[in-house]
Amino acid sequence: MTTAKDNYVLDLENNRRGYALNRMFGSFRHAENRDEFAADEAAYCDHYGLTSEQKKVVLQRDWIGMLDLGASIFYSFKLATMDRKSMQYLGGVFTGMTAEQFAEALQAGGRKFG
Amino acid sequence: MTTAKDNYVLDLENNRRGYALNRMFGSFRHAENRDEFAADEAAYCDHYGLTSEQKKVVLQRDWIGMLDLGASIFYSFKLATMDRKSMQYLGGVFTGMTAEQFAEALQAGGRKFG
Amino acid sequence: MAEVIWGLATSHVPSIGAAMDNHKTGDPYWKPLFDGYAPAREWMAGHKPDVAVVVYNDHANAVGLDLVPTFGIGTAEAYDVADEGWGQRPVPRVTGAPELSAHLVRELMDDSFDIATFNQLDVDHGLTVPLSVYCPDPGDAWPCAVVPVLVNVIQYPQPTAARCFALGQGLGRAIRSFPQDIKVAVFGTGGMSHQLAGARAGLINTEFDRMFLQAIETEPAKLAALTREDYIRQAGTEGIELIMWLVMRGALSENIRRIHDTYHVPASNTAAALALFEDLGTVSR
Amino acid sequence: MAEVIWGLATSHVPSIGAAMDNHKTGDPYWKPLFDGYAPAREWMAGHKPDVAVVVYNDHANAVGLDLVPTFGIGTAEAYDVADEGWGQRPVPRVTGAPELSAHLVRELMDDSFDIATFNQLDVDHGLTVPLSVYCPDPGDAWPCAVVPVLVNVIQYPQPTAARCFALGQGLGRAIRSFPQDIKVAVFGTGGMSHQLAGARAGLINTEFDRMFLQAIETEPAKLAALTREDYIRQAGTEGIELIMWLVMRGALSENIRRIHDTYHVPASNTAAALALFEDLGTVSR
Ligand SMILES: [Fe+3]
Ligand SMILES: [Fe+3]
Repeated sequence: MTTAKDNYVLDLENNRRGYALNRMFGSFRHAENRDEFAADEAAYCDHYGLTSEQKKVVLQRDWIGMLDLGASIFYSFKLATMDRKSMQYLGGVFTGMTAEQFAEALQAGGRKFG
Repeated sequence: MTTAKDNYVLDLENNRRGYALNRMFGSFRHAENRDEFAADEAAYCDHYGLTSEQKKVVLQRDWIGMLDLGASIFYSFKLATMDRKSMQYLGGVFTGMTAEQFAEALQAGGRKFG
Repeated sequence: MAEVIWGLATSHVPSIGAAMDNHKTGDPYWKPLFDGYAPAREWMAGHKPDVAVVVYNDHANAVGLDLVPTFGIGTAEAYDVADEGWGQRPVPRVTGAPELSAHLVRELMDDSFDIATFNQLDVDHGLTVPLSVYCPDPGDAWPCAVVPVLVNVIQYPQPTAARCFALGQGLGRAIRSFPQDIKVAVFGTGGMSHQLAGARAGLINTEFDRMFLQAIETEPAKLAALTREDYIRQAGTEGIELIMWLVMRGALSENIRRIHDTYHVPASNTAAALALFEDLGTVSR
Repeated sequence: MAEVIWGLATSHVPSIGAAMDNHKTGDPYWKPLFDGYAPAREWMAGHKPDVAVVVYNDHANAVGLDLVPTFGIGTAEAYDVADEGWGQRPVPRVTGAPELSAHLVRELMDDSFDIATFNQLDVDHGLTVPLSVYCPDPGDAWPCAVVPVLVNVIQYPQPTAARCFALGQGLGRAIRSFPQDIKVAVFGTGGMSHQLAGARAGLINTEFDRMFLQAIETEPAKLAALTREDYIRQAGTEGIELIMWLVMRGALSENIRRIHDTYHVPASNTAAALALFEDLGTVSR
């Protein structure tokens, strides 16, 4: 598992790199697409033209890897929602905590930097 | 047949009025939609939620009526293209000429106003 | 002529809407936040606008990444509530104010703002949660019509804070030149500090938020001078949503009065706040 | 640093592209138009840019009526040629210049232009016909990369002519601040007078066109002062496309030289013209 960068900013270059990935996540707005993805995740990734790297991080639920390959958190969160994972769970993944630890850190006033 | 207004400007109000109409014409970008329209024009109009007035002018190829109900010429021209009608033909309809007369008026330097 | 009667700044966290929809506002986790809203809600209930101009951003629900406009205005007669993956929120459809929308678009275009028009739009939590903050129990219909004003905050480069403040000033002028005697409220939504992704996920910067919450009233030009990078560093990659508060602030006159504010950590991953300002108008009355 | 080497104003009538695609440029109907292009084409062939910034509008092919941005910039690595209902034009795919695009977007946003980004875009005759006017026989690939700049001219309110001229000036500054030594040409497309629909269909206003063709060089500010209504009344509902020439003109320096122009009536329903200007730069050389 790689370490997350401090910040992920969806600039135009990342938008290009992550284009297929975010387009696929965006398709999950529609219930029938969610069902189709669930039925055969790999085929669905291929249909949306993901690179093999992008496909791998999706299938493995490597949430940091997705960001590194251009995913926007607002888009990859749609995959998390299908998996019934919360934003706190993802926060834990990004910061090396459990969802509970992460939620507690917020409850305690949030994480401080700088 | 009604007389055309001097100018048709697609303002926001006309965009709203013509929304279903222009959305249907826009769908003709895709060949399979053109085929589906050709197979049953009335059903296709209903599917796109045209009002009965809008449906009538489409089925009757009342090109002025379409404009009066909010069509943009760039959109209704897609229907004309399917019918193999030229922009000169439409120009004739709008001005009470044949396509040939209209093309001749252009050839002679265009129509002058004001 | 139309007048701007108040401006509301509020976070638009989806879980705030979910807490209301699932009747959890009395739970220990949520009670402090909603208690903080109470005085503002009471005042607003006594000062009802005809139209709410709601400045917000879409979150991957109605705006894709193929075409990303910087500023947009909804021009429709009605807006459906988006399905964000867990079904539509159980709130009323949003009624538009298309004549006011068309007036605002025209005036802002003539005032050198390059506005995209959303002639069809499903509105997500960014717009519906603020409406619920204003009006928790709408019943069958929201108590006012709505003009959505969309700002890109997701794709970099976002508009600068200065440009957002300028847009607000143009919006205020445009509203006040609308030739109908209606009362308008302006909502600036999003924030406060939060970051969803990356090693800094969970960031909360209370000092920055407290400064912002004060300065939005007294020193908006100071906030408008901050760069994109300032907002991201200090308030987090999603805290940059705060630039939308500046649109609201710009639309108010110089003559405002703070009715109420509240600040609470956390609402999910976010520092949530509300600040309500009455607009006393450009002339005394 | 990048430099703007020339600006081309040209009509983008679909039938001009079709005449080339169908080898009819020698027909009596078309020969006068293409003969008029010849000196400009010859000069441009000796002054090849690395990138063409093409200011154009889409015609119901890639931009719908749901979301209508005022100004947009393509940011993609490549752009497919749109199928406008009679199949794709037999011309090469368009190669983008994404680094320049990103630079232009960033600079223009910081310069108070509210730019929509087209991260995915099929380009229609509005862009490909001007490329064909520049380069009639591209073979397998166009001779330069392209940055599409899109302007809404179909939905009212269009941006004002003054705003288009200002955008051009910002665009010129942004191009000249790009830190790579590349040569850039700017295309302003559309026009001249024409009207497709309504009782005034077939309108051609030669006096207005001739005035415009001169003033675009010497008095652009005069053209920028005309209102939307002026353009529609004088040049026709579609003649308002001429505001896109002002974007090109704004991007050039004050120090320009007219290489060639030509004017011909009709190309289908349109008065077609071309005007080519060398940019001699802001300093003498
Ligand atoms: Fe948000
Ligand atoms: Fe055009």
